[in-house]
Amino acid sequence: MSTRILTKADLAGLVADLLSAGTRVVAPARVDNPQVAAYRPIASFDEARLDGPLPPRSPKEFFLPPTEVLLRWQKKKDGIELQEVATEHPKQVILGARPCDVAAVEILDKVMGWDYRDELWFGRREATTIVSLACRGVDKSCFCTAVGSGPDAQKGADILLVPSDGDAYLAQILTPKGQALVEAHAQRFGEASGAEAAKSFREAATRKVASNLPIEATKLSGWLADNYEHELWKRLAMRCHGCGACAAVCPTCHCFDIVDEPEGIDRGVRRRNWDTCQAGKFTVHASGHNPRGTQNERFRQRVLHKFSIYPKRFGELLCTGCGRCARACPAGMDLPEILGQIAKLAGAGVPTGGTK
Amino acid sequence: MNLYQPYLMRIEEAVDETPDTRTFKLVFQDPKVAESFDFQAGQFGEYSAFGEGESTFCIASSPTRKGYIECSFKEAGKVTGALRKLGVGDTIGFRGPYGNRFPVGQMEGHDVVFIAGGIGLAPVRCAIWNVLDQREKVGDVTIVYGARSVGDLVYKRELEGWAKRSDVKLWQAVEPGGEAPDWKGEIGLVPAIVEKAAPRSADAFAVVCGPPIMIKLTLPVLEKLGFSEERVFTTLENRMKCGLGKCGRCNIGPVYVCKDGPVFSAKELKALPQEL
Amino acid sequence: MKELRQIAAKLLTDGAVKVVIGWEEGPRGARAAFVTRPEDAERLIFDARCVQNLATYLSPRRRHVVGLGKAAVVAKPCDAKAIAGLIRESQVKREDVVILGVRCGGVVREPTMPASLTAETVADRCGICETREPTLYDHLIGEPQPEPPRVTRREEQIAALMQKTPQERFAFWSQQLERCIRCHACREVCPMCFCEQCVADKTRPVWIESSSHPRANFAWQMTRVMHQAGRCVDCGECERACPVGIPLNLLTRYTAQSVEKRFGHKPSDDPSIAAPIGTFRSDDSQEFIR
Amino acid sequence: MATEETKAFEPKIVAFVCNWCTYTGADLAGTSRLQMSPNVRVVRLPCTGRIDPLFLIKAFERGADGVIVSGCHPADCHYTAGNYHARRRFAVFREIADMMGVDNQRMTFSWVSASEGNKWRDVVNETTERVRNLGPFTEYQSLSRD
Repeated sequence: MSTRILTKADLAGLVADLLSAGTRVVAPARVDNPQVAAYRPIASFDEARLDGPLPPRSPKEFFLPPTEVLLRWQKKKDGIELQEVATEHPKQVILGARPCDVAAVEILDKVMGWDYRDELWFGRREATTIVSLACRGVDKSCFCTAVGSGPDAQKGADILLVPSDGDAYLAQILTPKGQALVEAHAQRFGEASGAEAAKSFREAATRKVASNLPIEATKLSGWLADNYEHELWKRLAMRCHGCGACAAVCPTCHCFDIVDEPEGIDRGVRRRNWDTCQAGKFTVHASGHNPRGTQNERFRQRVLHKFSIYPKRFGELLCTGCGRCARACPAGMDLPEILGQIAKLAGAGVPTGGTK
Repeated sequence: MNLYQPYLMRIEEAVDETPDTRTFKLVFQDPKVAESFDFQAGQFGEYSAFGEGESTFCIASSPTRKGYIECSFKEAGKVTGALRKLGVGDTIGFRGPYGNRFPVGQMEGHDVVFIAGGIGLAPVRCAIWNVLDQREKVGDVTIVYGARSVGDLVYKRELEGWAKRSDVKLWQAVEPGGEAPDWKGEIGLVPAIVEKAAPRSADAFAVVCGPPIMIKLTLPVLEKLGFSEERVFTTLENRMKCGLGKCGRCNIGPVYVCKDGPVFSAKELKALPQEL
Repeated sequence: MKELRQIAAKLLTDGAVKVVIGWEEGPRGARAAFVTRPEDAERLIFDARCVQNLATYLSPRRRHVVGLGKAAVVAKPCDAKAIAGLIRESQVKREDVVILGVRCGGVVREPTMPASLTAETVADRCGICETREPTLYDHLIGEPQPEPPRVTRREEQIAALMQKTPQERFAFWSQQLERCIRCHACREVCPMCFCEQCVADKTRPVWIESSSHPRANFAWQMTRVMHQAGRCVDCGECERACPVGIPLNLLTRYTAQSVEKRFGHKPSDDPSIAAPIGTFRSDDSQEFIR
Repeated sequence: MATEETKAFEPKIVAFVCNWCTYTGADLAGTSRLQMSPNVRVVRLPCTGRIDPLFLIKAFERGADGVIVSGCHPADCHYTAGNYHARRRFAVFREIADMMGVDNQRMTFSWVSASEGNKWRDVVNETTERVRNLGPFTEYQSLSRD
């Protein structure tokens, strides 16, 4: 599709237009701690920090909230009455999200849509237009290039903004939804220019990230599937606490729990809550038997799900290389480091030798 | 209606199978759902006790019996504890049917062996009745069922009925020490009884369900008897939440038990990581 | 460092221990190391980036670590307090662990930071810490250390918070706990959270809801801090582990202040000193009881 | 509607009391026909030592505007020392609650013996009036996000 130019002033204007039309705008923004940003709804463009630090949490919560009501029930004289929850959602625009975060949303469409379609997920998906912003690379823990993506990846975005000359962004319009947004606010978008600056931004960012982890993680699934009992797993997670902070901040981790909560003696709600395979109780049977009894096994599950199970089932890695898990880990578990180790081991088994 | 919204069902009958195991006969409140609801032997559902949560059990009645479903469960936790407190006339929630099925159709013209331990008889019972309701379509029917003690045997009335039938060979067993004074069945563990029963294995099908250790020890016996591992089926009881292949909980190796299972052939089971 | 590596290697060579738990250089700064071969003792480091409390790994619920066999653990003074806590509460037997005490001049806030201590970089807890060396150890390693830069950021924040009305404090914590996602990282990293089954995971009955709404989050943090009262060694790990940046140490520190004020108790690495909750004096102050 | 709006706020107060002293004292207050505000619901437990701070949290979660914890006077515990343990526990808990913004005025701790029916009446009436003045604990009750 086409390319336009969007100046910072016009972007501010676009946000104002959207907000006044009642659209929720979610962007990386300041929170009380000045070192930290978070994706959150903003009340004006001033609150957004598009160039700020990487928010510790991905924006997946705007599609799969940490806790959400699935239904409400109430006891009546002649039984139970159920109240459904809405699967339609008000319009929102996610602005300035990183390409790694945005790619995750499209990856998750697969699991949310195969066979049974999760309307709660897709209700939010359909109500959302995603305007991503190419990233200059955050730090040494970034490895998006190793998972077949990149700091300027388009996947999942409706519009991709790339910093260009001065304070303008080159806007690549990628989907009909993106096109509709541009058409509805045509006066904010100008004729495309500054393609050279945008190109060099993209190249510099890609170079920066690519040097962090020069492997092809897409080629690990065979080794992973064949080496379930490998020595590597037996000592891999000694330092892991099993806290699941990695899963909480991960843009692609989507496992959940379903719980009932009474809200009085005759009524209550059923919720789904984020959950994590890193918690011991995740798989424990009612009998007390736990098929994944130790942290090493649980960590192996996390790696396998992302780099073997999901790709085999859905054709793509369940990882976008954002590096949040490594940054969030209080114990120094480091997924890029582990992938590097696996790539080295897999070297012999991977015919194309995508490992160094 | 979103995916997680259950159907409401009325408890028509409640039978205590053992001191901690109960069977419900359930009828859909909405006649339209009752009309259209269909399932296959081996499928499961998510049953809810409102206020406590959902629990996963197979459908224990046969798809040949229309208009209702049955489930049997053992009190083990929060939800099963709450379900056990419910009785005739109470409302529970049901989502399903989910998962794959026993290949009942393929069994036509062949001998079938059903092997179960404890509450594991529930999913097998579904297949048993499915086959017995079309008895003429299959060859010999052998049932081997064991429990820890006489008191732990479930579906006692049906066991009596099967014992009386001339077209069913029933082997009942309890573990040593679990027998009552008037116990006429076998004493021993299920794998040993299967070996003793030694059903004809040529082209025969077997359906096995019970505690993980029982399944683990029974499969080699069947192999020894000459059963093809492609014709031996079991049903896995992983912890599940959604039943829809989303929540990730039942994932082992490359499979989502709730979608690719719960029924697996012995051959498929061998290929899975030993995370059972 | 040389001394530490030599002792670790010797312990492993002699078979006195099967694993030495210390720190190593990781991709994002110092992190826990599990050294099982004498030649790997070279990996061990100790400097101001060794933030993590390694006592957590001695907790019996860490089955995969326990499975390695008898452990030696490198312990800063605050880590030694946690080990003492585990011994005091019968989770670890003194003779089952070899403690390699290290003299400590404070650590930085995050293991990713450079190892230089300034008022800006020093961890809040070290800014008030008065313990330069542990008293609970089998080997004491390192040169005497200078006092870390004195900072009282946390104490000032607490004092400011306590100046406010309860309603304002409630609003403050509501806002903070709005972010909580109930991953329980605060619990999992805590050396003193060793329960086989946490009350937050109980289902019959559900005392603390597992959903991450503020109602449940309040119940969780109030309970967690209550269970830590008089037991918390102020290692700061709960706050550091929190992936959403909730200032949990304001709660644990305030509780420690209250416990000290009321019962004269400070966390110590002497396992024979009883924790204040779980014991009592018949003349305890009861000004709040009618 | 008009009548609802003018209806005065009646606080809901949950009292957790020990079986041996305060419960008997409350019983005495009742059998002595002492006038007390009807806002207090009594939950009887074996001993104040059995009263987990979670009970108080749960009470607030489920709509209580105030709570009372009451048991035997020092040296009078049926189990020798349960009340001493409780004293330490609640000394700390009320400060944690205070730090988190749960106004300590919503919590009453008292020793009421089996013979102190009058004291129980006073504890009940004073607590009710104090909580009435504070108003409903809407902050806590509205914590649930949706």
